[in-house]
Amino acid sequence: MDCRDLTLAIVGSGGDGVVSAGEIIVKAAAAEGLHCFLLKSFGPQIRGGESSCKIRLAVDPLLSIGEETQILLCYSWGDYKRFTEEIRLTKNAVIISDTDDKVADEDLPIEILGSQTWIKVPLNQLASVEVGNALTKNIVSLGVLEGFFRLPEKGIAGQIEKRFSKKKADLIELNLGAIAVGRKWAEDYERDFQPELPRFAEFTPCEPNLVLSGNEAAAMGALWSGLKFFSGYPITPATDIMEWLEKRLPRFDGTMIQAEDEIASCGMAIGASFAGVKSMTATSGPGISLMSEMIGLACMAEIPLVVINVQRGGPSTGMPTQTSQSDLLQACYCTHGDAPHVVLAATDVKDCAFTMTQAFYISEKYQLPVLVLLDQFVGQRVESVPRRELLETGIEQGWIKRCDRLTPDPAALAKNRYHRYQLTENGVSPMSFPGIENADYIASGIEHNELGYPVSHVGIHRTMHGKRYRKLDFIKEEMKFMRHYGDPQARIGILCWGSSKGPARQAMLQAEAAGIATRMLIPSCLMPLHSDTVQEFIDACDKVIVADSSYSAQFLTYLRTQVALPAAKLVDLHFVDGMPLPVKELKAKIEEVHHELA
Amino acid sequence: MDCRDLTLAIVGSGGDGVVSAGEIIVKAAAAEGLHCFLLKSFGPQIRGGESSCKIRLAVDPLLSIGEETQILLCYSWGDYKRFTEEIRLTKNAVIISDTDDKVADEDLPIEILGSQTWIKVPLNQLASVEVGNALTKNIVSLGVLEGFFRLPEKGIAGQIEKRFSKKKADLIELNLGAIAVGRKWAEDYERDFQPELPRFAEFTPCEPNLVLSGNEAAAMGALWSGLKFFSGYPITPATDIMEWLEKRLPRFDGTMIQAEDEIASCGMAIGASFAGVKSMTATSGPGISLMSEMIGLACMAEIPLVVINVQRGGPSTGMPTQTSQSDLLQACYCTHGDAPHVVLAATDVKDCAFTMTQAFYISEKYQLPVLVLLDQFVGQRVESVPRRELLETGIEQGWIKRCDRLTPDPAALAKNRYHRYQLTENGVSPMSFPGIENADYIASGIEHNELGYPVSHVGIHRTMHGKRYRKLDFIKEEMKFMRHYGDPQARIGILCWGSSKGPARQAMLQAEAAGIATRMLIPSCLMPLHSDTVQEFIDACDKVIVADSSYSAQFLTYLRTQVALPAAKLVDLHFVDGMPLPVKELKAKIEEVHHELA
Amino acid sequence: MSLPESSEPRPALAPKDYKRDLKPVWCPGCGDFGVLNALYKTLADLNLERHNTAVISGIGCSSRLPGYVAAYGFNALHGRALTLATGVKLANPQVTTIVAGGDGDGFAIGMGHFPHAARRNLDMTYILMDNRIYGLTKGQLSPTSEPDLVTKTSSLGNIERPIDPVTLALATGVTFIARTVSTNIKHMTEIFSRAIKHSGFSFVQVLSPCVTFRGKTQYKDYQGDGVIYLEQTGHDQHDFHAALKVANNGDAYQLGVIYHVHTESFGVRYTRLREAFKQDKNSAVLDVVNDFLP
Amino acid sequence: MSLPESSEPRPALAPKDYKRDLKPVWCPGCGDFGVLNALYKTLADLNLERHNTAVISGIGCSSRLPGYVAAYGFNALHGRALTLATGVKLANPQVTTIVAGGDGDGFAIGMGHFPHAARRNLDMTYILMDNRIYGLTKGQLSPTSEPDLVTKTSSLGNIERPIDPVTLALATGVTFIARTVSTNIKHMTEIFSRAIKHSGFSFVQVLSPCVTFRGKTQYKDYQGDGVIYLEQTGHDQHDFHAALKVANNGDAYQLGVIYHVHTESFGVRYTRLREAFKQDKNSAVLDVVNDFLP
Ligand SMILES: Cc1ncc(C[n+]2csc(CCOP(=O)(O)OP(=O)(O)O)c2C)c(N)n1
Ligand SMILES: Cc1ncc(C[n+]2csc(CCOP(=O)(O)OP(=O)(O)O)c2C)c(N)n1
Ligand code: SF4
Ligand code: SF4
Ligand SMILES: [Mg+2]
Ligand SMILES: [Mg+2]
Repeated sequence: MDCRDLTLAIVGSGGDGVVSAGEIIVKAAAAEGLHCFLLKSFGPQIRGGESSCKIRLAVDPLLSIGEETQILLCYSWGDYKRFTEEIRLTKNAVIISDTDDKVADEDLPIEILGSQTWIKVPLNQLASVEVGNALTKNIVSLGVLEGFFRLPEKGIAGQIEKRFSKKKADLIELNLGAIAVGRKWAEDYERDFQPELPRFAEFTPCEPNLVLSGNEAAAMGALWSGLKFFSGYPITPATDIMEWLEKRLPRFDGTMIQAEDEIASCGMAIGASFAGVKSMTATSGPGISLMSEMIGLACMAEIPLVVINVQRGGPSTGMPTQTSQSDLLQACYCTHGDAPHVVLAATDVKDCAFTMTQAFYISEKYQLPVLVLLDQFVGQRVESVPRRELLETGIEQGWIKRCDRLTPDPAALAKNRYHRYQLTENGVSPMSFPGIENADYIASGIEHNELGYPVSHVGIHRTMHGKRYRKLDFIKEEMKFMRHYGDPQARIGILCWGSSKGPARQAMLQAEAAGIATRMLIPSCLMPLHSDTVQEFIDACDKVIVADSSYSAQFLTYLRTQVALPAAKLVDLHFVDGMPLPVKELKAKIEEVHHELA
Repeated sequence: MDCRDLTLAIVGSGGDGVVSAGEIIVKAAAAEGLHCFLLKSFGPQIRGGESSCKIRLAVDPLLSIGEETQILLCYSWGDYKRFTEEIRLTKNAVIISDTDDKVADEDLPIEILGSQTWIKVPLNQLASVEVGNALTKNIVSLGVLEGFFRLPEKGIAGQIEKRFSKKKADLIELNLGAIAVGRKWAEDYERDFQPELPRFAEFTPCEPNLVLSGNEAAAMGALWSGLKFFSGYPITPATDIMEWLEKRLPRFDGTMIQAEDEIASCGMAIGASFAGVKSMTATSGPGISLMSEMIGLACMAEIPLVVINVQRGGPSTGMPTQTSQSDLLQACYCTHGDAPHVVLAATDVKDCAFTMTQAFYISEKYQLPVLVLLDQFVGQRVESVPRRELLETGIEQGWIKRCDRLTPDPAALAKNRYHRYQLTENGVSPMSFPGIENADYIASGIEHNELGYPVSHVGIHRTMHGKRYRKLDFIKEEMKFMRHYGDPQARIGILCWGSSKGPARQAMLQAEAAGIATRMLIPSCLMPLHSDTVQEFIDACDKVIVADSSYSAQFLTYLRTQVALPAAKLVDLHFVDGMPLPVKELKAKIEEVHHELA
Repeated sequence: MSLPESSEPRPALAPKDYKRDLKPVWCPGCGDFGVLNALYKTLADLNLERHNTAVISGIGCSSRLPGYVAAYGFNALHGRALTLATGVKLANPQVTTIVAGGDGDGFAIGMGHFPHAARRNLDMTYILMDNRIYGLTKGQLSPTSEPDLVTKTSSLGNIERPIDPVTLALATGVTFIARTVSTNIKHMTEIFSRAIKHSGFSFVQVLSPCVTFRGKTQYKDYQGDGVIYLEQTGHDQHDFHAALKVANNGDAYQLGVIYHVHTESFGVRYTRLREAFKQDKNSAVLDVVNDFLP
Repeated sequence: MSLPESSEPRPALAPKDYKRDLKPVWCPGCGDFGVLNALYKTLADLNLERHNTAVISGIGCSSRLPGYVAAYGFNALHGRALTLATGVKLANPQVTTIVAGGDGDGFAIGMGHFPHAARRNLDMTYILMDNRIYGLTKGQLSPTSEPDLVTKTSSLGNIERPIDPVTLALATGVTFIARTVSTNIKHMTEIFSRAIKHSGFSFVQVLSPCVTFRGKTQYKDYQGDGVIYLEQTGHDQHDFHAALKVANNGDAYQLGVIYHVHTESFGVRYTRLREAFKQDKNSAVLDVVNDFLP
């Protein structure tokens, strides 16, 4: 069976080299112009614990990681248990495991025991005896996969060379040898047993795709937007952003500083922005909880600020390595008082870059904090992205050039006293910064008048609330762009957000294949939400499925504050956080709704 | 004109003794069994800045501070400006000012200039010459008020004696003399000019009422509930709670500690609760922003915890001495992840005590954090409360006895291994604490299994989310009690919360007097909200006015997440924070709606 | 610590009796195993009751420790262990309270609490498991990281000057201060034992290697000439200025009790305060309403 | 601070030119007036450009100070001034950055940031206006409050031991440390001037009486025998251990420059780092996409 689209999973313990095997496959494929996804998952151990990789390769552009796995490579059944919820196998999945990894039948789930094609490979043996180095087990297994499923041969060799080139040359040879051993074993097996296997279709290699994670894309989007200051504090799954910028920002005269905690990292970013440069910080849920007071300060003092939250399972420390969409309501309401700010969300890896350029555009133009919601699923998964598409985001969309802040007009400064918080139609007042003459002012979190002087007068408070909130009216119009998918005439509508986009589109395609038309709306600017657009969508559908991956249906809760959702139309489909929105369940729900409507 | 209900305001700068004059009047009245309110307001100065007192005295129980002021005693017109929004005068208000306080007409607002009865009293003169001590100016003015308006004479004398008894005896004499001088001046003036004045009606003094603020009542309610540990960090307008408990808790073997910041104060309270005692902290908006992460920890580790937020004007540092209802959404959604907790709100001073006993009941029984929302208006205003009523709250309502936490059964411990997070029907598991044998366990903010051991398994995560959220279902039923007011048949409904109760009831009474029937519903448990009750109320009304004092209509936003509010029925009446809900505007809105419906 | 009085003599527990059936997630070779083992021994040596012992931590590899000790435990929030422990000790003074955690946990995000715990001198023991790196988040700079150290957030070397926890402890008034190393179980056990017995706030810095993000270098550094045992140098534990001189390690790490003094703890003072507040006062909780009579 | 180079000589400004038209809210007699006046004088003495000066503060009576100075100012959040100032200085290094605030602001809620600002040695000046009480919230305990002090939260006297900010500054590696008193404008001005000129992190503790919540006692304490001027005692500013000995005041407050050393600032080191990162690297921002080629 030839496939243009293949999903596979690798499971083992840390020492097995699960992640590097996965990375080699994905990069190899991308190097030949294929499209791919890679999603890693780890247990609580720092090193040596259970780990897994889900991989998807395709000739055509991909929407999602792929729900069901066709091929499972398992180094160790002991580690498999942890992932039974995360890795779902197709009915006739091919299982490949190590002959040496003995396990009692009763310790195996039914889908493994019942598998039609379970190939036990003497991986350990091959590596230690044939290759002569037990550590090459994962590379041998790559050879096996290559042989069985026609994974991109040249690409894999290329990655091996690249990976070991910095170390010793004989390592390259050793590993290429390991590949050959694995491939040969597979070929022999095939000849002898002729198993029925999915094989990757023939394809013509073309220009290599870039391979990057959502966190990296977000960091790059920020750099493109003119980011000059990043302060952060390590936290899973957001640390990658800081680590990537640590090496890039200084090259472009920017500064990255690891702060002593999240309050400090947010405070530093606010200070840097006050001082005139584009600034941001990135964290995950617990960090946002700590930054809440600072975010309110940026609202009140009208300081441009971008804060990324790469969501993880909550509440509290929760499940740091799992994904989640459960910080939405916090993003909207974390700080005390009436504090106008903006919440954006990115839907896939490429969109992370795009969303960041928007975030800077809005925060600089309107002088307020913009929270960008990613999650572990989009932030840490690796995707192939055509180089051209990413550059389009960077250049052609034109956001980047447009995101400079309004500074006071020198001529006006020479004539009139500078009023930092001057009342204007759209609420935006020219903002000076240290270095500009005749425009010094006092910024504060205390309520203030147009000069920035503290007041406790209710009338001025009302006026200033009005000024700050007016910005949202304008942002709402500027950011009304939303993603529409599917059949514009469909009676079934889907509303979701952020990283749920991929799985949801996948489910739509499957429904379409089953003859069910659906349409979908995904807002990228969640606050302020262009509610008219959403309301129109709701009004035009007969049924609306509102989906997210949070235990308390946060997206639905939020939508209720913004639009009317008649009970008769509403289908609530929220999932516990920890995992991306499951395609299967969404598809089942679509079918159910379809039957109801029929 | 004889009144059974009198409102007056005193304005001056710090040195004028505005607050002590106000306190003497109120305590004097309460000592004779009258009902009263006192609301202080200050400018930004630490000392010597402008300050004001609004006072209301009545023979019958009171609902609110009283919107319009009948009598204004102004020591200094320079300070008056700051309060024009806060002190609204009736059309024929009596103005009393100091002859020495010269002011140009153009510096005075129209309502003063146009006043019918403006009596200039040589306060300064009387104090320095007749009494012989310029510092007695405020006491002289009390005498003037007493003479003109028949304020309770004995009560005032009693307060003077009490106030100065700890200092020198001759101070009592001096001040009683000052009263006499003022009274005499008023009597002479009346004889000569026969001004038309409102006078307090004759009444029979009865048992004295207690005089206390909402903050004090809340602290007392906590003490009654068995509070043994308080940790806090000073912040206006919540500090009173800590200061009151500092002197009381040790008397009852409790501990009060001033922490280094709000994160620490919340952490200490969680530690103390983990260690087995009833614990709480109190702060205002900025403190909650800092405590968000800790609140999430208490949700996850299932630690009973009570946190009071005495709201003030926001966002950020905002207006620390002004009131606000703008932390509602934060209370509900401050922390990241799906974090079930409870939000209660108190409506008046007495209710502060009652609400706290409920807070402890719920938090101890269900082992989760309970946020109690007060605001500056209810927390810092002083009210008279009949002693009996307060004791009823304390004893007869019976909450107090019922609020102990479920500990493991010793017999069970001897037999079975202790599972701290044992799955149960209502989600509540027996909770041990250090000192109990065979029941040691590990509490954590990381997701965990029934033993408390860390896990990152999505299935267990789902189960544990379920356990934690189940509690809310039960709390919802237990806390479904809501306050209903007005005519149960009325077509116009009012929904509001917290300290808006008083002004709203006042407006209802005024509307009733004008022949308009209204009804009102006030939930004390906002999260989880017993939405059926609210929905029934909405469904039964033709128009529903949703009112609060926040710039962004937070109560309405929250209600939308809980009930269906048809656009045709809804009347949104939110006010900028900074001031209590204004009676006048609400009444006007009721009239408007009434006309629409007619 | 004041050892609780017990009516009948308790059977002595062995180190293994303090072991919980939860497998450590630490990397093979991690220094934290040593700390844990020394703690088991200490608890046994002092014959502490499991139900009257609480181990409180923040977040980090090291902060997983309470999960492995069969006693009351709280694996709380990153940087906040001392705040919880303060609540535990004040609310339930008979509980032997031990705080454990990493260098990032204690001296980056948790920095704001240390000096206050110190000056309150509450009767508890704080064990800092210092690997001079962020372990759990996989290798970033810590406030105790050496100058020029290459980490995931200092790819060309650390340009910040490290904090010395012992110097800081001295400056903030900690009443018992020691340093030890996770390769020497016997030394650790002795130090832990003395720290727990100290009545007041005791602070122990344990040099605990992170094999995964600091490689093998730390194990080498803590061997042979790399360490000096103060017990052998005649250091005067009661001399504040002498303590300051040995606090900051020069060429070698100075191990042992660095400073030791007796000062009344917050708890003792508070108990006295309580008595003073109770003088001539009503003791029925409901009577406090009378405070509000006008 | 490195004074900015200017092409044409600027007209000298007088102290009054640094005054903003906003009336201080401080109580009559508050020590903070003195600090403000000394700051005006210092700015004039150093002829600092208003537009290249930023004064950052937290929340408190003292933290109102930036509002009264005609320069860029930020009256931020309680305890967080140092974090904002760090951002300001790193983003805009030519700005002379001054941080001001109270003892509660800096050493209670702000404690977590001080040691980190110190060890980074950023080129800024931190003026602590220490009244040993919480002024703005009307008289509660501060971390520098004396033992036994009666306040609104210690009605029978303070049972905590105070922090000594100067000792802490020494322990955390501050490179310029001084103490002065708000009653001596001349001394303050000299100290401020030296602190601002110091290139690196400078810390000045100003004893600044709170007349409202500490009464007249503080003014009395800071007079006559109550203070010792280190300039007159031959104190060696470069001797760390000598500095430690005079840090903690005994019977009298020790005023003057307590410690002074030169160490490269974070800013200088970071600039060097930037150059190293730039070696052989592309400089077009859009080219970083190539880092992702497989
Ligand atoms: C508020 C918050 N910020 C960040 C994190 C992420 N985090 C977990 S552990 C850790 C630091 C670990 O270093 P250390 O405290 O030295 O402990 P180690 O792992 O080295 O033992 C960080 C930053 C977190 N859990 N919570
Ligand atoms: C997060 C937060 N917590 C508490 C407060 C309340 N608060 C304002 S100023 C202050 C302390 C004032 O003392 P200090 O810093 O010594 O300054 P001073 O007024 O004495 O000059 C406090 C607790 C606040 N504004 N923000
Ligand atoms: S990462 Fe380092 S500190 Fe963490 S468990 Fe592994 S060796 Fe220990
Ligand atoms: S309260 Fe104290 S510190 Fe604040 S302004 Fe008044 S005197 Fe100064
Ligand atoms: Mg560490
Ligand atoms: Mg102070």
